[in-house]
Amino acid sequence: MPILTYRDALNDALREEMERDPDVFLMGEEVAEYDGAYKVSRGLLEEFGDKRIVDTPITELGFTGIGVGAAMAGLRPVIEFMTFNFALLAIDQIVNSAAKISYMSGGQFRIPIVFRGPSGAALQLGSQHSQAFDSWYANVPGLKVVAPATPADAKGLLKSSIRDNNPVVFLEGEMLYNTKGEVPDGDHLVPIGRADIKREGSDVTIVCYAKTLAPALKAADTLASDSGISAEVIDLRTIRPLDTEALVASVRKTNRCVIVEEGWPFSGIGAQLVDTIQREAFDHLDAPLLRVTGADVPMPYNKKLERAAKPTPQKVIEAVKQVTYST
Amino acid sequence: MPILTYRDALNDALREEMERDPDVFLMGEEVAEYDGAYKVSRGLLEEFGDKRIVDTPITELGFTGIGVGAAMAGLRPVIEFMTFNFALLAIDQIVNSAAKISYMSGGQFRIPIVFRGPSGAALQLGSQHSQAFDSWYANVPGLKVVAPATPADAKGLLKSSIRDNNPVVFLEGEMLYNTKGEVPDGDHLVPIGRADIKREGSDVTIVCYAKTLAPALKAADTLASDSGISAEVIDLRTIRPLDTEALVASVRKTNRCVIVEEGWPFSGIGAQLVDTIQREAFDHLDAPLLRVTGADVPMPYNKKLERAAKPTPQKVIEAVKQVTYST
Amino acid sequence: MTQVHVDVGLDPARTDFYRRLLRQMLLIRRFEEKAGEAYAMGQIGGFCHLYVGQEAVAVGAMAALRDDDYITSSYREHGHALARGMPARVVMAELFGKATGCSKGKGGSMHLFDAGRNFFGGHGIVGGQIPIAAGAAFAVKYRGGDQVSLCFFGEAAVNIGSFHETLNMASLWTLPVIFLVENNRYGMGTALERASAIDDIGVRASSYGMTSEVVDGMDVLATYEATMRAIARGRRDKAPTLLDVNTYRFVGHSMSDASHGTYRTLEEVEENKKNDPIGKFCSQLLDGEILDHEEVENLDTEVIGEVEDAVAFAESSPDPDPENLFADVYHD
Amino acid sequence: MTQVHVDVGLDPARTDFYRRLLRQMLLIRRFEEKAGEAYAMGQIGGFCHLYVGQEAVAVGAMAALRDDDYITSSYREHGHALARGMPARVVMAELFGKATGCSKGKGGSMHLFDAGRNFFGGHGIVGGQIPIAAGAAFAVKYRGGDQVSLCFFGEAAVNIGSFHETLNMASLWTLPVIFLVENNRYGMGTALERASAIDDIGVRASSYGMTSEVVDGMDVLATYEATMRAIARGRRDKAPTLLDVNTYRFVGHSMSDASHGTYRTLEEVEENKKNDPIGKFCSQLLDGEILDHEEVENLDTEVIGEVEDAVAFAESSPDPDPENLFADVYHD
Ligand SMILES: Cc1ncc(C[n+]2csc(CCOP(=O)(O)OP(=O)(O)O)c2C)c(N)n1
Ligand SMILES: Cc1ncc(C[n+]2csc(CCOP(=O)(O)OP(=O)(O)O)c2C)c(N)n1
Ligand SMILES: [Mg+2]
Ligand SMILES: [Mg+2]
Repeated sequence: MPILTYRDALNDALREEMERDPDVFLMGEEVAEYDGAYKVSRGLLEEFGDKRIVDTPITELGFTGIGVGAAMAGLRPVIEFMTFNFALLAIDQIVNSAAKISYMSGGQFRIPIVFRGPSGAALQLGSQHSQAFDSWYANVPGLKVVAPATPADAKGLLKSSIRDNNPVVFLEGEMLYNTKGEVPDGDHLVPIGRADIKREGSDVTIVCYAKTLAPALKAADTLASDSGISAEVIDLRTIRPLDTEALVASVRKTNRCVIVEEGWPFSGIGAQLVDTIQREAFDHLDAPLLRVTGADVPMPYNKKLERAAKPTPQKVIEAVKQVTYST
Repeated sequence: MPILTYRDALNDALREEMERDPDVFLMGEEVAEYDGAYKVSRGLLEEFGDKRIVDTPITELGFTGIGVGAAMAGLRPVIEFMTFNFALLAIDQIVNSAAKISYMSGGQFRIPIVFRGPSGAALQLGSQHSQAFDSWYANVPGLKVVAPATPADAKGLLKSSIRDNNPVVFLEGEMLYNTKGEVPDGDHLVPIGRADIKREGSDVTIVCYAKTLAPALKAADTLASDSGISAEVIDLRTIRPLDTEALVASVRKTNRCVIVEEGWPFSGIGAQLVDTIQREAFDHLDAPLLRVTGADVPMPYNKKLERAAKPTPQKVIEAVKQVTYST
Repeated sequence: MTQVHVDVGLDPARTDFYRRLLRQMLLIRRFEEKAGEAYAMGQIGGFCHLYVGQEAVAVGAMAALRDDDYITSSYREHGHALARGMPARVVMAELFGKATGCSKGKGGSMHLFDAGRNFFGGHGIVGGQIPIAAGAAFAVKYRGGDQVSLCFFGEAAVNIGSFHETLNMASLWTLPVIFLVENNRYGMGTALERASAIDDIGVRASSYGMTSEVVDGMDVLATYEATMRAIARGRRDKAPTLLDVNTYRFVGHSMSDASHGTYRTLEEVEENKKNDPIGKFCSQLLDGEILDHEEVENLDTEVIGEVEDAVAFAESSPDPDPENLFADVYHD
Repeated sequence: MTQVHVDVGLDPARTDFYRRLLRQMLLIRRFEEKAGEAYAMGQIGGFCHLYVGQEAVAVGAMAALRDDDYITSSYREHGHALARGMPARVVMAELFGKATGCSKGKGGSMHLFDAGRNFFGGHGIVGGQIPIAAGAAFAVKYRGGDQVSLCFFGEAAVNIGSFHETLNMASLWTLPVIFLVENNRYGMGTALERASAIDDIGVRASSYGMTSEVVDGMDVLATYEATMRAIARGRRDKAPTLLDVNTYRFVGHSMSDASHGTYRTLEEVEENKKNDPIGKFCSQLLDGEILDHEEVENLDTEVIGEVEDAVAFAESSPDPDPENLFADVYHD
């Protein structure tokens, strides 16, 4: 299998879906002539022309609404947010138009649109550029929320998202773009709504997604070698709809669970996982469910403070030790 | 004690704080000449003039930012959203400016601003006008989130919010404005951050706030009379910061808990309460924590569908019976 | 902006067309009157924004469109839906929240949709429909079609960000969209001049290098003609147009707002009612001997019957099945 | 909009003033050069948007302000901070993320703040600072003061909703705010004309009945004079002004963007560098015999020293105490 970066896997997914379906187009700031702020759309302007790779003014609310209208008229827009921080300006159109028009119209319209771009923190970008609103999107019926951690999942899920007949919020990561991994050849599709066990284990379940897969796997390795604790690492891949079955099956087996996410704690994704798991596997739990989250502060700029605010393998290890009562 | 409507209690709070502090002003759509879309600001224009009661164009993003700037310059704005549905257009300023400027500036600026207005569903207003984003605001460090259920709490908490030196998201309810209750005379203040036991009980804790206090109390009455189940009803009053102590104390006593909220389930307020409670009172729980939430759909217009989508006493009763294993 | 005065002398050869316009205006008027009654009786809930007084705008503009053009509107869209040819039955049933409504009772008064007629709704957030309309126009251009996209919104919406962002892109990208401002001079209780730094909305268009026109929205034929000109620009040049269509609502902002008292006087409302678009057009048709009194009476009787039938239909229609609460959130 | 040509013959009596302007421009230039180096060495992280080429805008505009006026800016605000008189030390220390930085190392390059100097930041969301600036002006008027509020933003921000919403309100309410567009012709890689339907930004102001002026932003005195005129309007009439200040950035959008190649040519950049605001002002001062070569050299040596001191200060300053992670989120 070829080794690709996460960035190139996304680029391939876009290219393949645009070749496959003339109704697919990409719109956003700097996606065309600049090849994308993070180069995810590199080469696409050249290949598909400016009808299908569309640079916009800085108007998140406006171009998101244009995407929704185009989708109602039968196209399949892919809207790139330079980062999801800026999508806050567009969230009214995402929530009130994209997510609701199907329901409000009694099902007459479908809105096949993908909102994609990097979410969460990169390195030292400060408070306004380092936010993960994943739980906000996941809160909204009518949206699907996808957040791949690996190049293979990035490609397979983006292709599925573009083919999906619903609005999909597709969360990438600036820190993931350069990461590499094997990506199956051909028309590689990963279904929306299925979690993936990225490492099998028996003593504790570590749930993660996107950027937190790396610290989770690292923690699992260290736990195995240093403490003989066997951690199962589940990568959600899709946040909404949640793969409850996979989660519950793992926790029923391990009886313990730690959830790792990048966002703020209050009513984050992990809070929902705790709710779901304690409800579905109450009698199987040998310890409270613990969460490792971003610190409950706006992201500081200073490198050390920033590191202290992010989930790290060390924090995961500590949480696992706590739930396995091995501290 | 005088009996006031929730609306008049808010009106009194505004009037008293504006009399007390010339830096307090009210800004929003139709707050002045029209006396407020829901008449919360009735009479204030006449009393304070159009310098302090300011009608705005329909520009949620703009006037929210103007409020933030005015707060940085030392004023104490109260920004009314005609409803919090429209605050989605302003959420960038709420999150990226109001909530973060203190932190980003290393504490140099404080932003004493109140964002207030009705949140959640009223009656048959349809999908775009019936939303509770309470959990989104509560997710954000730098914000406080307050949601009173009674006239007395409405008055006391609005006064505290206006005096608070931080941005406060103050969630009211269109369905609450006409409700009546006793309101203490004089300078009645309710501290931010304290839950209130609205009914004592021993078998189960029902947690609620704002509009869900009514179905919670009704359910508790029915449970007492029909099934001999003694429910303790805790009204959060403040969502952020959460009164963890009060919650945990109650659940340690009752060993069972049902959480009632108006919003959508995924990563809602209740999800966070479940997370907190199972962590802090794991060994005291005799049953999984259950939640009664708004249905996981955009709000339908039809009256019966809408009723089916909202938390009701009946749904609370069923959840309580489940956690008390009395079904 | 340019104010174009066209002398639309009535042409007897177009009698059918005129009759259709009058009939549609009457239908909307009678429909709204009934909707008001049904609201008072609790058969319609929530917010209900009537279109009484503005009929000439929807009817004149819509008459200029082709079946394959696109329409987008606000919460005050009953008139647009009817003028587009949506049956009074399905519109009334939607207001009643019934399963037979155009949106299956899930949308309500503010969210009328009709995919088959390219009627893209019914939007409740001020300005929300503006970029959506441009999106439909984007799709037209993408596919090389020659349809136009007509977007209705109130004059108070010109102050909101989405108006600005969209008009700039529509002009920059030459999208075939018509921004039709229904300038009824009030956004709820706020008069235009209390919300806009300048009250000439056409000047706004010049900020985007966009053509604009002031239109007498109490004159159905003037509205029709102006829309035809805008459509020509759209189909031919893919150029957008802003129409500042002056009109007036004879009723309150919504059912919970009095028609006068707080923000406008009874005199002002009465004065404007003298300019009733239906009365005026009727007079024109009678004076021009295009129609006679009896024909007008008959039309009115006809539409009253149609509205009564719509109410009966709505009343006798079932509520949506509770099972359907969770349907339509997602598509396969 | 009006283009005002004022013949600013140099006045020897104002030598101290001119020297201060030149010194500030040199300081910004040298500061930014060092910041670029420190970034390359990993001492500064994240995004870093240099101000090289635009110095005359910050310096000219800021020179017109009083100490009690308000300033708001974007992420490209190092120059504004320095021109406002914030010590190079605390600015550099903030870029280094140190506890001694103006924002205690929590803000970084994009979020410089100085409450004591009414420097309201340093905002990273395009357009985010625009209503905030109007809010400061609102507070001035509320209190009956005569300060003005000066808001810096790029030409690409004029397309975003908050620009539109704010300018309308500022004009409607006659707020003493100056909207200073630093028109460097590009928003990242997008040329003005690829993002704006019209490239004359002054026309936008007319949409709000607002006075505007085109300003040569490569001329520090022209910028100063234009800002003085805008300030007069603000202090006296509380009227807002839009200044379309033409400038050019000689460097990439941020440290990760090449100065040329993708969206503009080397020739274009070189051509514009001939119009270097510092070189030009130097020549003016030398030609007018206001300063001599040695004095200019001395100024440059002085600011280089100041910048080196700032770097040394930043390097030797401590990181914030990890304990402080949770401080400053809330105030008592
Ligand atoms: C973003 C937003 N803010 C506020 C409202 C509440 N609101 C509904 S209609 C309206 C007035 C709109 O006036 P206009 O655009 O002139 O349309 P008209 O009602 O006159 O047809 C307001 C403020 C809303 N629906 N959306
Ligand atoms: C709302 C928003 N969208 C996108 C971005 C990413 N971004 C940062 S700067 C920039 C270009 C801004 O250009 P301009 O306003 O001309 O200012 P300049 O950088 O030229 O000083 C963009 C697109 C952002 N920060 N905020
Ligand atoms: Mg209006
Ligand atoms: Mg620029």
